[in-house]
Amino acid sequence: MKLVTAVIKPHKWEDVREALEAFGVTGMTVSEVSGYGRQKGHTEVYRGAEYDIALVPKIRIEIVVGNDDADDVVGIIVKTAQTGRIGDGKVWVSPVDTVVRVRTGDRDDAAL
Amino acid sequence: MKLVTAVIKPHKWEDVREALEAFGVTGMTVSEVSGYGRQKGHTEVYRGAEYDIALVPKIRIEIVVGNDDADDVVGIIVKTAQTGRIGDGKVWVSPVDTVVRVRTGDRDDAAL
Amino acid sequence: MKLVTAVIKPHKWEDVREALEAFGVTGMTVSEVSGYGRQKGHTEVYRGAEYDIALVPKIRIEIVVGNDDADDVVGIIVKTAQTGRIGDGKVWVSPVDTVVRVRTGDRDDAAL
Amino acid sequence: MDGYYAWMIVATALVLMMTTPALALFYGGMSRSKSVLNMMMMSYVSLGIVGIVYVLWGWSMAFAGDDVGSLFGNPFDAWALKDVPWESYIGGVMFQMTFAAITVALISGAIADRVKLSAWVLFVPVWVTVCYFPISHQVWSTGVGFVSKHFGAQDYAGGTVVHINAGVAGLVLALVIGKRVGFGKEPMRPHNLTLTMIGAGLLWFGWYGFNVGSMVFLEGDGGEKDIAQFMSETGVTFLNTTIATCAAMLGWLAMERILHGKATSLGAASGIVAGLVAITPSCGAVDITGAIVIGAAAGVLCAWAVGLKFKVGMDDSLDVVGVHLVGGLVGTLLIGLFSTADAPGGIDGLFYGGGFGSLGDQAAAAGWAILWTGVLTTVIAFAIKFTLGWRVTEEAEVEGIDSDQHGESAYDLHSGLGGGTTAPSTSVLAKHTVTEGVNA
Amino acid sequence: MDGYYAWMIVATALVLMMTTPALALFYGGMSRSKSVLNMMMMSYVSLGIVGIVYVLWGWSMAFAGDDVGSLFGNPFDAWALKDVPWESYIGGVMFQMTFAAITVALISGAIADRVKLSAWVLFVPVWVTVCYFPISHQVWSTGVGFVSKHFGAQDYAGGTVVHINAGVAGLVLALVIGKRVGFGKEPMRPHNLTLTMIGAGLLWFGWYGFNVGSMVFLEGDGGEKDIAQFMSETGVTFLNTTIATCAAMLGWLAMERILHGKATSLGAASGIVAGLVAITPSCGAVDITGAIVIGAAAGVLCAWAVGLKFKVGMDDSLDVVGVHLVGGLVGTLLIGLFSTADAPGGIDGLFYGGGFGSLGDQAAAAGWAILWTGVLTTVIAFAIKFTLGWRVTEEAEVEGIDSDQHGESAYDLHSGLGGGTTAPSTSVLAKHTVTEGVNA
Amino acid sequence: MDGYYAWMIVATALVLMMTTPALALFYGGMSRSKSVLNMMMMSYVSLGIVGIVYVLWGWSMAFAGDDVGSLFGNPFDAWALKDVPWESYIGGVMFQMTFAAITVALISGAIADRVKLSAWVLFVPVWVTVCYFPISHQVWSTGVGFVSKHFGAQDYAGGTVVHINAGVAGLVLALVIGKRVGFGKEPMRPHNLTLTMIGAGLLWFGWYGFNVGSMVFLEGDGGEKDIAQFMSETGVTFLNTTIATCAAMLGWLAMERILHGKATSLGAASGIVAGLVAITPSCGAVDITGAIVIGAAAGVLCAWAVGLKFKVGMDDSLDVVGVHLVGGLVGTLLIGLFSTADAPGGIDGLFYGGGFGSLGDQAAAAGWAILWTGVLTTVIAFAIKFTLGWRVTEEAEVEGIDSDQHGESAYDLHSGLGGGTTAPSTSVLAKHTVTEGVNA
Ligand SMILES: Nc1ncnc2c1ncn2[C@@H]1O[C@H](COP(=O)(O)OP(=O)(O)O)[C@@H](O)[C@H]1O
Ligand SMILES: Nc1ncnc2c1ncn2[C@@H]1O[C@H](COP(=O)(O)OP(=O)(O)O)[C@@H](O)[C@H]1O
Ligand SMILES: Nc1ncnc2c1ncn2[C@@H]1O[C@H](COP(=O)(O)OP(=O)(O)O)[C@@H](O)[C@H]1O
Repeated sequence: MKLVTAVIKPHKWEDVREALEAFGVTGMTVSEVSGYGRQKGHTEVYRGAEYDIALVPKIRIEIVVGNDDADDVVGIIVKTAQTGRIGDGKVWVSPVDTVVRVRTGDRDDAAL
Repeated sequence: MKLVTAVIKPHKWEDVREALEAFGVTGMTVSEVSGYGRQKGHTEVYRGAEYDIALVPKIRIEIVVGNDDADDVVGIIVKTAQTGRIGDGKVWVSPVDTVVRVRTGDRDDAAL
Repeated sequence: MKLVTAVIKPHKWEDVREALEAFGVTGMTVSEVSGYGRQKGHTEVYRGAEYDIALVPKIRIEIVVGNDDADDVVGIIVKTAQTGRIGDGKVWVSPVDTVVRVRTGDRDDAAL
Repeated sequence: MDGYYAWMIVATALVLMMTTPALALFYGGMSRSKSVLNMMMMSYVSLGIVGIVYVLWGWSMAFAGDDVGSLFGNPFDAWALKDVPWESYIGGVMFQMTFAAITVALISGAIADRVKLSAWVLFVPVWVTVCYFPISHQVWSTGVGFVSKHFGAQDYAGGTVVHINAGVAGLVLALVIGKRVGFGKEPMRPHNLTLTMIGAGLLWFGWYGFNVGSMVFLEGDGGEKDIAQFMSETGVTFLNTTIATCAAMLGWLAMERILHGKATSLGAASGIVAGLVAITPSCGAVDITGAIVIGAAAGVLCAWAVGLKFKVGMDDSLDVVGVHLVGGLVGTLLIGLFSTADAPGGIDGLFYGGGFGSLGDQAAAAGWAILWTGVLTTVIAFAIKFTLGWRVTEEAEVEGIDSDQHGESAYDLHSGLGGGTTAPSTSVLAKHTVTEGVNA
Repeated sequence: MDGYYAWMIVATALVLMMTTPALALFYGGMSRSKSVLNMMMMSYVSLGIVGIVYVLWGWSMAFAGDDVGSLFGNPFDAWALKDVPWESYIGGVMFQMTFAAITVALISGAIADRVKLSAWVLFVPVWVTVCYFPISHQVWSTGVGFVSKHFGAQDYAGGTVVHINAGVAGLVLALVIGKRVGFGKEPMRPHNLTLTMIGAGLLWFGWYGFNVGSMVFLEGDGGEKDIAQFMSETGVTFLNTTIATCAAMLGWLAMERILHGKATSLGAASGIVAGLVAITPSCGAVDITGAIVIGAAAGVLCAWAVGLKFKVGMDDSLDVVGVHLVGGLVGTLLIGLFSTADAPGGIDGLFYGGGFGSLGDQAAAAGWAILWTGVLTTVIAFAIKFTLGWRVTEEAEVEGIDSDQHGESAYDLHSGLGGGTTAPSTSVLAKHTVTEGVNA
Repeated sequence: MDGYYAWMIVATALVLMMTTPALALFYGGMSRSKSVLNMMMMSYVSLGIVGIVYVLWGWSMAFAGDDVGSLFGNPFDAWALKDVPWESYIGGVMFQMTFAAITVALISGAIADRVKLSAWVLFVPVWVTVCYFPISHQVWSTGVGFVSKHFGAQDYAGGTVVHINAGVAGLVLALVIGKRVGFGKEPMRPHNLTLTMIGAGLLWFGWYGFNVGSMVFLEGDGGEKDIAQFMSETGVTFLNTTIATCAAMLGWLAMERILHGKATSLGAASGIVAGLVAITPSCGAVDITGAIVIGAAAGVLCAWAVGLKFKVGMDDSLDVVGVHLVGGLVGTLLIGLFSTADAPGGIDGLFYGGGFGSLGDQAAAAGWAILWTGVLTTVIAFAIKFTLGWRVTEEAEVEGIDSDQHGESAYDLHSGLGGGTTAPSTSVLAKHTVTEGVNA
């Protein structure tokens, strides 16, 4: 099994979800995170004090998939989340020994 | 070392924590996430506009454990978090090269 | 590639970020999480009802790095985030098969 | 007298403001974020219903209708304000209406997070008709009402009529309806104390309309004497209301410090309300010493009382009993001790050489109100329980009553790229469908 | 008469409070968390500008200046209140100023989240000068203004002048300025309904100043008759305002229950405002029955109307049309049916044997206001569109107008180790630089 | 005169409302979410303490007691309002009490996030006794108080007594108590600007009680002349208060736009307060031109002044100096230039042909207040520093003073499955223990 972790721009989430759904991904876990990288944040001023907001909001998606699907899933995410502007994000794949569905105890492919 | 990642229903967190504590897990890292899967969300209506809330809140637990404990920890989580209703969540195990305790610099088993 | 995951005290974030920047880390993904461990939380009382807040806020940092940099990055984080008091946190390293930059599709080292 | 009249316009608007938004905020902030809207709705809906009901038959039952056995007025005599002169629309009808509305709204705190809106919508008109209108008649129809006739107890602005009344009803409902899922186990801490602080502040502000607006003229002919009374009596009630509230706030904070080691902002907000409750019946009966003592006593005793529910295992969720019943009793009974002939009320209490007479009257009035409302609210509560049913499903309660009963959630603080919190807001990530013709 | 005068001080302050903070909260809570500050700013800035403008030439154009063709007063006659006696500063100038301020502020709801502050700052003074001052002159300069002279329609506190006026302007701006990015696709749900509930409650409170303060004396010599009128007419307007609002709240909730299955807190807040809007012109014209019917009708019709924008695809973001135009029309037209000679207005409507006369007058007045403001607002809207330009960049709109126009974000709820939410707050993790001399 | 009296009931309640909740909200919203409750508590506790103290000896020291060297009244003469007639309880005692309460509450903004509750509870009664009561005596005991006797400066509603007084005290405390941990390095941005906006709006509303309620009768016999004065002078103070505030809001926003490129909502809220501060002493002294100029000047100068603290490295956390001291000086000194005999004050300033006399008087009065409060507050500040100690531990400050001093956290916005934010709320995940007998 593989774990695909994607960090993308928030407004791309909806498209990515639909694309993955279409591909057959039945589930994922999503969280909002803050990203630090080439894309710069913005500045706020309160009563003469300037605050340089270094981080930019991102959406983080975790998907456990079978070994064979990993590449396709990565490809779909990259295709859909791409705007071509700095800050589009990253996707990485890491190995998973096993995955279990809590409801049933099923393991691995049966768990997805 | 192994990393056990569990995504469970929020109201099960308390039981899971106690069960793991009893087993001897001394620490974990918790975050709230949104889950997408078979379990459906709900609908909200504001002045005639319907919003279909697709995601459901989940609790995400990360536990770094020694190789031998991984299976037991997974078993405990599955047992305690199970309600039998759709949306109970997933647990997955992935390999960890090394873990360090920041306070002391201790590594691996000594770090837990 | 490796994924370095660090869980540290919130007020150490700024120092860690600067240290990593200095070392040459160009990007990372940050989220706020709650930690459970040796460090104890605190107690709140509302109209005679006591609430024992078991969790303490932590910052979680994820950095995908090349294999050779992993150790240095871990070292830097441990050094900078260390206060010597309980609750300093953990850092762990896990394997990553591949990482892609969404904007360009570049892979692995080119993606960072 | 147009000056007094001008004041009554303001006083009436102030008391109305106490229910919406002040009380709604005070209660809403104390509930959980998944039920704050439902909590606020209970106050808003109370005013919506009572506003209509009071005009139709409330005023008639409370004051205008022919007395029926000293218990209530005939609801049909002044139905829809028939023959009621415009002059008494504000200082009379509307002012009294706002009291009825907030009294029933106060009860909602005892049954937070678990009651169907439909059940509440049914309860409100029935309860005010069976419990509130009669008691306000019995206490405030001078020389006619049962309490006024037999005990001549002092209740300047509603210690028995409003607070003991609401407190007892809250007690009964909490017992009949039962505890929230997870009560005493799961955390049920206030979700937004800034709302509770706003609410307490606005309640204090509005309470001047409540207490100072409750003056009754001795002459009532609009002559010099009335004006003189207006310009002196209101001074006493305003000052007593203020210092009692200050004393209660400090008293509650001191008690917290002793009991738990720390003085809390929720304690300050609660102390303010406890003091206002206790001085409500007594603001015209006591002097400065009395006001400070009554306030302090209310603060200390209520701070202690709110802890009891966990012992007896009763889920009086937002402490309607601990604050309004206890505070109302403190204010009502201490009149018996601290009432002084030098105050507008003109009656000497025990400590001012008046003997036990006043204390007895006060106790009797309180006892009667408890009896009347206790019995009748029990009947209403069970009637609803076995017909419509009070509670939402257990699952709905866990998921949140806002979502279940109103299809809403109070907050969506995700702020996109604009900074601020970037908490995952489910709805931000949601699919939005504007259902064509959903309204057609 | 110092009593009446005392009331007018309060009434004026109350109406001012309606714009800041009440309306700002009502609107702010409904907008998204990335644009709440901009939404609130539009109300605050409206008051800031109108406060100055009204004193300089507004009062002169509306009332004090020599009439120009029954359309408006000469702005220069009473420039900066030249020769205006201090006695009329409050009940006259300031009271009327607050009406102008809230009217233009109401419009902002139709164009939420997308308008440059600079464009709004330009629009406000122009619009009140071209649309508000003239219409208030035409309707309220008795016997002089165009509407008053030719139709003698009843508009007690501003159904045409305030609500239809603002509603039409909102409609025009929404169409000219266009939809928000993602309208109808992305979720744009209220980000903080507790703010909206506070706003609705404070609006209700302030509205007593608005309606009850709008009484006009028959004699005006400050004699017995005036005092008697003050103490009776205000009773009617206060009571009608209250029960109509209650009926509207219940009406809206019932309609929601039917249409969507659930009654919402946003519905309660909206119903309150809809009822207040509808009773604004009619509070002095109808009796209890009329007030309840008008309120209920407004609640039901507005609850239905707010859904229409999705059908026609117009982004009237916070339903200025659905609530203020529709509610204003309901109140203005139903006067024609329910007006009664037994009310202060003294005119019989259709259902009270008065024939169609009143209905015609009301319709004519409404039509005229729609025509005048519709045409002139269109001109202004396009003028700004093709010069300064209305909208922020699309990117700014997506990222959030608060950040783009004000360089702020409303919330930073990260609370370090202190508990509460631990959502990643970008700014908490941010580098803080105090730019030396940034202010020098 | 019952009309005037009715107004004073409302005015007093309005000023009380300014401290709780208005000021508490204005300040609370600007502080960090881990210290908002402590910030609000400082205002609430101020009122709680001053409410009692003022009745016991404050009124006697400020007005009722025999004059002691033109500096203050004998605190024991009218101890606990001995022999004070009920008629003066509201317009006199309570109205003045609310001024004392808000003055000391204003100071808290300068020392946000770092002061022990116990230290504040000690400071409040000492400071009002040593600094506030004397200065209000010196300025407002006409012909008796030091300032009134020697300078005859104009201070209609408290430019010296309230704002300069609080501003200087804030300056001293900020210096003696020292900076917050991380000041100038860590971000300390406002955590909830919607609260600050509500606070500013309610402050504006309440300020009409503050300024318009501060009228002093020339005759004082309740005759025709008094009524005439009431109905004309209040018009001037109401109008001046309004337009100065509008001008200040616009002035601050313009200044921000120039300095930082963007006009902010915090700027609008701050401008409102700056304008209200500056017009407080001058609302009865100037005409329309003067009011607009004073307001605009206050907005512009304060917007610039708030940036200075970073330069001098003083942590006047919420700009008590930048807004209240600077704003108070602007208003107090500009009277010397813009005061006109055509205004109620009846004195011509420099620009109105009155020469430098008035300017000198105003400067002298301001200087005296700065001297008196500066010296005495320094003594008090060090006395507390070397005994009880002012500050919480550094760790407590970092973790959050709400948790340390009150054992509370303001927000718990987790909303379970009900949608809305799903940020990890520590307390939601916490173990809840109802400690049996914790209250027994
Ligand atoms: N080495 C990394 N490890 C983990 N996440 C990263 C890393 N580098 C970048 N990211 C994430 O990817 C996001 C986009 O990266 P950025 O450098 O801003 O733009 P781009 O990927 O287009 O070059 C960042 O905001 C951060 O969340
Ligand atoms: N492939 C996946 N990868 C990561 N998380 C998943 C995956 N599938 C499901 N989840 C998580 O598990 C939760 C429960 O899954 P769901 O399909 O709703 O019910 P069940 O697991 O009982 O079939 C989801 O809300 C999501 O958070
Ligand atoms: N086994 C673990 N797996 C994942 N995270 C852990 C684990 N143990 C501790 N942590 C994280 O590290 C933080 C610090 O651990 P703690 O035991 O409190 O102090 P220390 O690391 O100094 O002994 C915890 O709050 C938690 O977030």
